[in-house]
Amino acid sequence: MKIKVIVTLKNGVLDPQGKAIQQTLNGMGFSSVNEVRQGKFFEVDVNEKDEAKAKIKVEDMCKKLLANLVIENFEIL
Amino acid sequence: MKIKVIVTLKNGVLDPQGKAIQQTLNGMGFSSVNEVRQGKFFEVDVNEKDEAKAKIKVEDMCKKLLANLVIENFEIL
Amino acid sequence: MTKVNEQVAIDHGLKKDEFKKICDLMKRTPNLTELGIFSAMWNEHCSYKSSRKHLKNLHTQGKRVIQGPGENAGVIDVDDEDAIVFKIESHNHPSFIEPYQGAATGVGGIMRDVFTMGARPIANLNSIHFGSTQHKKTKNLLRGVVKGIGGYGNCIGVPTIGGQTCFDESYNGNILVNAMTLGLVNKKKIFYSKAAGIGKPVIYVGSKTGRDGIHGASMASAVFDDKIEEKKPTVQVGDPFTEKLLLEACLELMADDSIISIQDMGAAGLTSSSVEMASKGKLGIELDLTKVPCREEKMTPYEIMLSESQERMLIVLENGKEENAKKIFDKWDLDFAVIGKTTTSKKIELYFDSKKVADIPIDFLAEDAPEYDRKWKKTKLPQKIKFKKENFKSLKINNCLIKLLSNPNICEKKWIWNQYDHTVMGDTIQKPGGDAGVVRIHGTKKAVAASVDSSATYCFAHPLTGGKQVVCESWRNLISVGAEPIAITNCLNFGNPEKEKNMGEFVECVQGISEACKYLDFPVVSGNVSFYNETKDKGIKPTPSIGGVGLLKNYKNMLTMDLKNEGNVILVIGKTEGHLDQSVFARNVLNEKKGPPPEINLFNEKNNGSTVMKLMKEKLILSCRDVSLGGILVTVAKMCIKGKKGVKLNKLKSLINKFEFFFSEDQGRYIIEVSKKNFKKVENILKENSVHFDNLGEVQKDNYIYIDNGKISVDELSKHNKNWLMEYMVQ
Amino acid sequence: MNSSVIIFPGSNCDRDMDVALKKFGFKNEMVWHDDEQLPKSDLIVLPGGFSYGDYLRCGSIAGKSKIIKSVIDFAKKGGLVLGICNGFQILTETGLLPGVLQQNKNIEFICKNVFVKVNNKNNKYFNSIDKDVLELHIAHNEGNYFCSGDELKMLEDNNLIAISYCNKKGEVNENSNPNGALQNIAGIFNKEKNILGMMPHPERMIDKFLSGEDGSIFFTNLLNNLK
Ligand SMILES: Nc1ncnc2c1ncn2[C@@H]1O[C@H](COP(=O)(O)OP(=O)(O)O)[C@@H](O)[C@H]1O
Ligand SMILES: [Mg+2]
Repeated sequence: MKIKVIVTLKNGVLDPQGKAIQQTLNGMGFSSVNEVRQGKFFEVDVNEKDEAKAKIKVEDMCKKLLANLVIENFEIL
Repeated sequence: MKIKVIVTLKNGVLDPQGKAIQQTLNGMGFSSVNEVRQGKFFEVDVNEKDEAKAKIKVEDMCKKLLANLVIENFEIL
Repeated sequence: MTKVNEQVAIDHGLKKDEFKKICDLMKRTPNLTELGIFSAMWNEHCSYKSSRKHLKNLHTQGKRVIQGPGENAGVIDVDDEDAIVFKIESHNHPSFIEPYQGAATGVGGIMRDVFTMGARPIANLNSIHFGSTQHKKTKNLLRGVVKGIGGYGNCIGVPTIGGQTCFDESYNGNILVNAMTLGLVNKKKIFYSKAAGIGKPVIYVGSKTGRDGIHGASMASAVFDDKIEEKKPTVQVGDPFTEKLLLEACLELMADDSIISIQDMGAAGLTSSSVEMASKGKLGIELDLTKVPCREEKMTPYEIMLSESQERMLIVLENGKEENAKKIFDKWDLDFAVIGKTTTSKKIELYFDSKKVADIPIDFLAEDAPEYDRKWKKTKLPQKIKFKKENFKSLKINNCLIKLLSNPNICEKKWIWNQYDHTVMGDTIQKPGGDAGVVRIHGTKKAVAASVDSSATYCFAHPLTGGKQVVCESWRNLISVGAEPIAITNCLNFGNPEKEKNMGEFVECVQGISEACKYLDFPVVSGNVSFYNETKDKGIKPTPSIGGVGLLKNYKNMLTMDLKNEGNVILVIGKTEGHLDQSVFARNVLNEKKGPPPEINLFNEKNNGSTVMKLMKEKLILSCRDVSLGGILVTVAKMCIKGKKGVKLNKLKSLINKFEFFFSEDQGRYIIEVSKKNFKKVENILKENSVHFDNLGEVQKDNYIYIDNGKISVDELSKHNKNWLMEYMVQ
Repeated sequence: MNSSVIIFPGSNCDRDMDVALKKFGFKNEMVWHDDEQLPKSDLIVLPGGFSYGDYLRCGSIAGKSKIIKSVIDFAKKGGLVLGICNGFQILTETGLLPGVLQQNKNIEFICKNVFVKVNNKNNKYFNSIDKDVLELHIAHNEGNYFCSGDELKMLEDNNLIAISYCNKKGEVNENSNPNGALQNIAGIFNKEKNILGMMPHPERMIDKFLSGEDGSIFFTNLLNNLK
């Protein structure tokens, strides 16, 4: 079973990459872009048939490895 | 209006990060993890009220900058 | 499986006659896997079919040459137990499609070539060529390529100590990315690719095999079933982390004598590595492809043989050493599989699911590969341009100098090398920005210098002269940092060899390279040819890149270009004839793009260089730089900028006008700084050796260059020189 | 004095650190990440490089390695732990030091000399260094230090910002900040000041033919303070 996770920077945490992308987009003529925030996406394939159980496992992985809770939030899709 | 995008590596394209993460998770005791693929997530804030229009713009941005179509696919959420 | 016929062969990039020759040799029609193998081995990249005839004329001998062309990399003797392994290689086409990954895998590939021979990489360099700075793709390509080169080299932990960056519209549709690596090896522990012994295990190590980079042309669409999209050839993605592990694991295994032969899987992956090992050892090889570690499901023998997945090696081991070897690769978390053995058959025999899927005599793939004597056209030496007085009338020296210092091809490339880790390994004693990078041989008094050079403008105007010139420039750059030039590697980037003009450029450049190498005793020990650098019929300018390597017996005698002390005298070594044709000044200030490149006089070149080396041995030179693009004044300005000093220039005694004197690009020249005290001694040595020199002026404490009755601020010049690229990239 | 340098897969300044430590008189041992026990040491060094390819987040995977538990124990007992560059990233990922090292503000790798101001000399690392400004070398892609407001306050209140990027004169300002780090932070201590994480590489500045010699000052002083 494949579980999808999105990890994003917390509000207030600077996102240099997002900022650079926004500027590049503006420079390319996409002047209506106000802000870009970049995050990570994971697809975790777990050996588990029960979706709820799989998600609990992945949540644990997020807390222990996939996200750095000092600066990041995660969301399981 | 904020539009969310996920960019993933095409099937068959090597994902060294994903592989390293999977091995680490296995090593940490998450033995049921078969595979991890890592991608990118973007939240693009566009000055545009109409969702459909905003999405068309973001699609264009994906093609021109956010995704490298040689190795990546993108999906607008 | 698809039935092979002439059309399928053509789709694989083979010519009709070539397909016929294959069928004749085999006395049957090959199956698809076999055809794939032929197409890979017989293509230009592996067979050198258009270039082989001419490469034979290169000068490859020398007293320090341990291994010349023909191995994974060349090897030279640098005294004691030490040898340097080095090579340059192109990754042009992939970098244009995907600059980051293309450049990164280029760096990965060349490093593998070097550590395959048992050497630990100690320095990287790169030569990169982009289209016009006005072209819309240039900036992104440059950014991506630099990130890719840095991304790979930085991660492995090998310093990038130098390189070269050019912009010219002929690369608009076809950038060049040439990567060079130097490695250090103990002379007695060099590993080669020649297999030996019968029944020896053939080992696959490194990353798993995926469907990366399987040649577009060779993907006959009929091979695919319903999942065509999924199987489309993909760009190779580099994994520097795995390469670092592979490097450490290979060096660990090389510590004893388990390895008989080793070969990295580069272009044409498993095919070329296995065939080359067998061919060199005059043996056969048998592989069971079911055993190859695969990353993707249902890979066919065809795909396994043609995959260009990165970070893989093929090894022939001594019997009984498998277990110990496996332990090492396990420790480093790498795949390890015994996939076959050497045989007496002199054939490559492949099995898959217990069925034989290919059976080809090795000779058919290697020795019997086609060799062409392609038609070529000589380039006539262009007429010299007569520059008239009026041309110079309205020009001001100051403005010209500023214009040249901020020219994209002359300006400082700090924006690039700041992104490369150039100090890791703790032995970089000359960083990028000088004439050559210099790294110490760890733990010794010695150091090696390396530089990469090309001059496509000269080569385009007259390939024979251009070929000689690049070699000479490389030789000068090494001497300028105090090294004794030893040998070169060359990456020959050219257009379509099937066109007589392009083939002619190739033939004559090679001839020029060869003549200069022979005369200067500066042999070629390795290299690579990249043809078909053209888009929509428009080819690049002929661009041989020369990677030169030199030795400093005592690194404390290294020279740098920054001016040292006020009151010292500055000399130009070599005669200034005032040749402006093809100079940056002529092309960009006078807007004159015709004429012959500066002439190469090999006698003077050698005499001037050797004499400069003599002066160095006597410790008479305080700073040094060769005169290249932009001529004398640009060179002096750069020395001022680096040293934060000024110079008072003497009144010209020359017969030519000042623009010709200051901006011409005559060859074989150096600028040196000597103390007043030693001036007489220096003068005597130069005279004894019949070396022409001019006394240019004197180093000033204040930051100005005084010319005639005016002066230019060095800070101002520095700003123009340093800012151009930074500003271009942030715009 | 005994030191240990930990090697992770992808470490690449391990040898450089070994060379530097030995040059200034440490007896150094290299320790493999998969080992569980540390040799007897007065100093543990987590070297620079790209442990695990910098995948996921720099230092995150190394933070889960076998040896790291022993390093944490060693540190908690007051042992000296020095993390350089990737080592600093690992220290933040394990929680031994607060905050995180994000990508450089200009999203480019930076390799160059910088100046840093030594803010606190009341510790084993900088005690009795007479200079207030050192010239050191950086080479990183993720050196942009960030932490929460509370953490920053804690660092400031306890004078735990070990070194800050500055100019030649010692002025800490925007222009002397190479990577966007919060308050120009180049290195920090834990509360007890036995753990130091810093981005600059003193091991690359240990003789006059290299980028400079201020690294020599750092190591000589460190050894003296441990004696
Ligand atoms: N792509 C690059 N990578 C690393 N260093 C570079 C690169 N391009 C230029 N440089 C540095 O800039 C120096 C100056 O370049 P150039 O003016 O062409 O020197 P030269 O004329 O002596 O060959 C090079 O020797 C090299 O150290
Ligand atoms: Mg030069």
